[in-house]
Amino acid sequence: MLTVTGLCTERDERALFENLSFTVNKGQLLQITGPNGAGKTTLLRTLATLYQPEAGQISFEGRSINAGDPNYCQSLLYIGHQAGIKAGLTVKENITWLCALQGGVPAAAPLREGLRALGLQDMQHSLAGSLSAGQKRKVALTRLLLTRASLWILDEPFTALDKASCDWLTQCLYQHSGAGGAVIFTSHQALTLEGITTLSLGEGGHDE
Amino acid sequence: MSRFTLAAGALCQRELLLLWRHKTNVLQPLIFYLIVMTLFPLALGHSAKLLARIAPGVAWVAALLSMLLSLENLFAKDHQDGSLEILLLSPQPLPALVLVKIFTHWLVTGLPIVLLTPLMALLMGMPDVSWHYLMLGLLLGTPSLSLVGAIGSALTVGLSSSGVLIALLMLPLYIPVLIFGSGLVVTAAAGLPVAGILAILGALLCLCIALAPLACGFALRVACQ
Amino acid sequence: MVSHFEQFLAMGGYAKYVWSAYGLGVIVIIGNGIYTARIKRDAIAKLKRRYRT
Amino acid sequence: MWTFFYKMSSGRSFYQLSGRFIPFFALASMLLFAYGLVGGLWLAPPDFQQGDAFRIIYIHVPSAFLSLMIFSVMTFCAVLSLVWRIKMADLILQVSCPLGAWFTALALATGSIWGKPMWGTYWVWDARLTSELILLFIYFGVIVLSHTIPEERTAAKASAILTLVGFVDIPIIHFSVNWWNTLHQGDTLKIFSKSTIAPSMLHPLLAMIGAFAFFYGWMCLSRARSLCLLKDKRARWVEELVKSW
Repeated sequence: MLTVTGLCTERDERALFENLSFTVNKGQLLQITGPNGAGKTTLLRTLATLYQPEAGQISFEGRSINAGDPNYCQSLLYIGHQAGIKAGLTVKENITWLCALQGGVPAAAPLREGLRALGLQDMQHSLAGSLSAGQKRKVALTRLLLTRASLWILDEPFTALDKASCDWLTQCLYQHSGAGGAVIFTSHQALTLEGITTLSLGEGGHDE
Repeated sequence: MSRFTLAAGALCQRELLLLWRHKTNVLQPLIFYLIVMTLFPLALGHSAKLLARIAPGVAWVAALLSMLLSLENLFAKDHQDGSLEILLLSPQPLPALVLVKIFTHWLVTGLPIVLLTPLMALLMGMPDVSWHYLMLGLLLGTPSLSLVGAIGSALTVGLSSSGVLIALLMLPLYIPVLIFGSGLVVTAAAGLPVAGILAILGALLCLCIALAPLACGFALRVACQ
Repeated sequence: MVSHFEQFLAMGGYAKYVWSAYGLGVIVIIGNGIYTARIKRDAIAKLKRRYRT
Repeated sequence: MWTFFYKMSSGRSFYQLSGRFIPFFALASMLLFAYGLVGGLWLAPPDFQQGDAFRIIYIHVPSAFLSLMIFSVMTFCAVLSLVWRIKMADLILQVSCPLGAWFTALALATGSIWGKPMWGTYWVWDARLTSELILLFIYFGVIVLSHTIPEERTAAKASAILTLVGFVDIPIIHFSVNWWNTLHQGDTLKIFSKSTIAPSMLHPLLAMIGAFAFFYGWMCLSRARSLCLLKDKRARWVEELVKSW
């Protein structure tokens, strides 16, 4: 689904990784591991075409992509460190504009079901600014339920989540990869996930 | 409804909702405009002839400065809470979404200034024929000010205090609009035909509409690196 | 008999303007030349320090 | 031609390439300076209308020409950097921006000094002087922007975008300032219009323009060379070079 060849990126005068090449195919769960500052977030942002690499080629389903490629963005869902939630809007408004920008506006039923799955249904009309970091993260994660994107790129999705939400998220990842999608994510917690491949970005960023 | 109008509508609604919830941010530029317009007669004395002569220039400079005030956090807030990345990663063309954002910004800051012109004409004692032209000039000119200012705001999105910096960066681009805007009223007052100047203001507006969102899109992609 | 040199310096009465303009020109040209040399010297010093230690 | 730009993109080849151009630029600019100054100050007869004050033209016109030429070079580098992502183009843009600002300031200063004997005042809102002043603001904008953005790569790209926007703006400013000048037609006497100039006055002027241009090339390339070394200080070719000094 996604092939990366010869990727090398510099971050303030330091070469993060030198010609890193790997492929992500359908149904794969790829976890990027490595010490802090090894360039995990930069790699994810490069894959999401937010960060321009010094050299290298990223191709999605055979076609090489560059920033703002419409059909690549169509099938990509990126959730970064910040949840992308506007503090001035309510939870429901936030989700509607997030999904509208990404693709179709969610119908009322899946939206309500998604919120209930994450235990946010009673906070639907409260301002996002009044939510805790974990709740904001969950509001961002509801997009996972409502999107049709096949490739998910999640940056530290498990941070600030309670136990129940972590299980829900793992369940969600498995369900998505089972349905033929791919997930690339980073996480610091010791995960007990089986069937995932890892890419370590220690020194040299070689593919395990 | 096509995907794009859906996304554009949602973005426009989101912007207006946010501005509606923080009304003070909206009122600040207008109050600044009113203050400047009342200060000048107090500073220069109330002789009608003098005031009428300087009114168009003062109105334009005050409009330009008050729009600058609200430009600073046009993109900065989105950059802080991460929604700028979602804008970049949307399948819809980025310049079009940026144009929607700039349009809502103009609706909230530029349009009120245009609607305030009759009041300003009263304050500054402008003869009634010339304030029609001032209003028309502002209607054509303030969107270009908004579009050009958005480029400055996009270039300085990552920086903390970028108010004055935007003014410095975009000053050369404001000058043609300022010249033709205030020139319009002067030629109208002198009774000369004004069709040419209106055409030039319109041409500047079309140029800004065509190029400014492109430059903004580029600058935002660069700022998010 | 005003020697040819004084007459040249007088610049037909506009000496003040012509020579101040040329003075500014010299300042800009020589100033930038010196600044370039300084950039080069600093760069070489910094690199030497980096690779000599 | 295309290989030339590709070679420019790697630090090492840029360093060697510019090393060959610099001596030629330096020699050419010094020779042309000598000829231009001698020609301009001694050989050219005084102007029948302005007397010897017209000799300021030999500093004013070349620096005004250079301020526009440097901005075109910067725009060309901006396109190279944004479209083809040639790293050295960012360097040349960053380096030639202060030079352009210096020459614009020089053009403004000599222009106003020239105005004193003609009109008795140092500053006159003449169309060309005003456009030169606004061009100086564009230069300041690019310099300030490239120095305020902390991250070096973003700063380079942002100033490239601002240069392109500025480039689009220059003709518009020229047109609108001329129109504005005729609108408020004051007592400005057209002193800058190029009256038919005698060949003996013209040759030193062309020589001075060439001298200024080569001087800019010399300064720009040698500064870019030093910064290029600093930029690639981790590269091996820089290490060998430093060891060989």
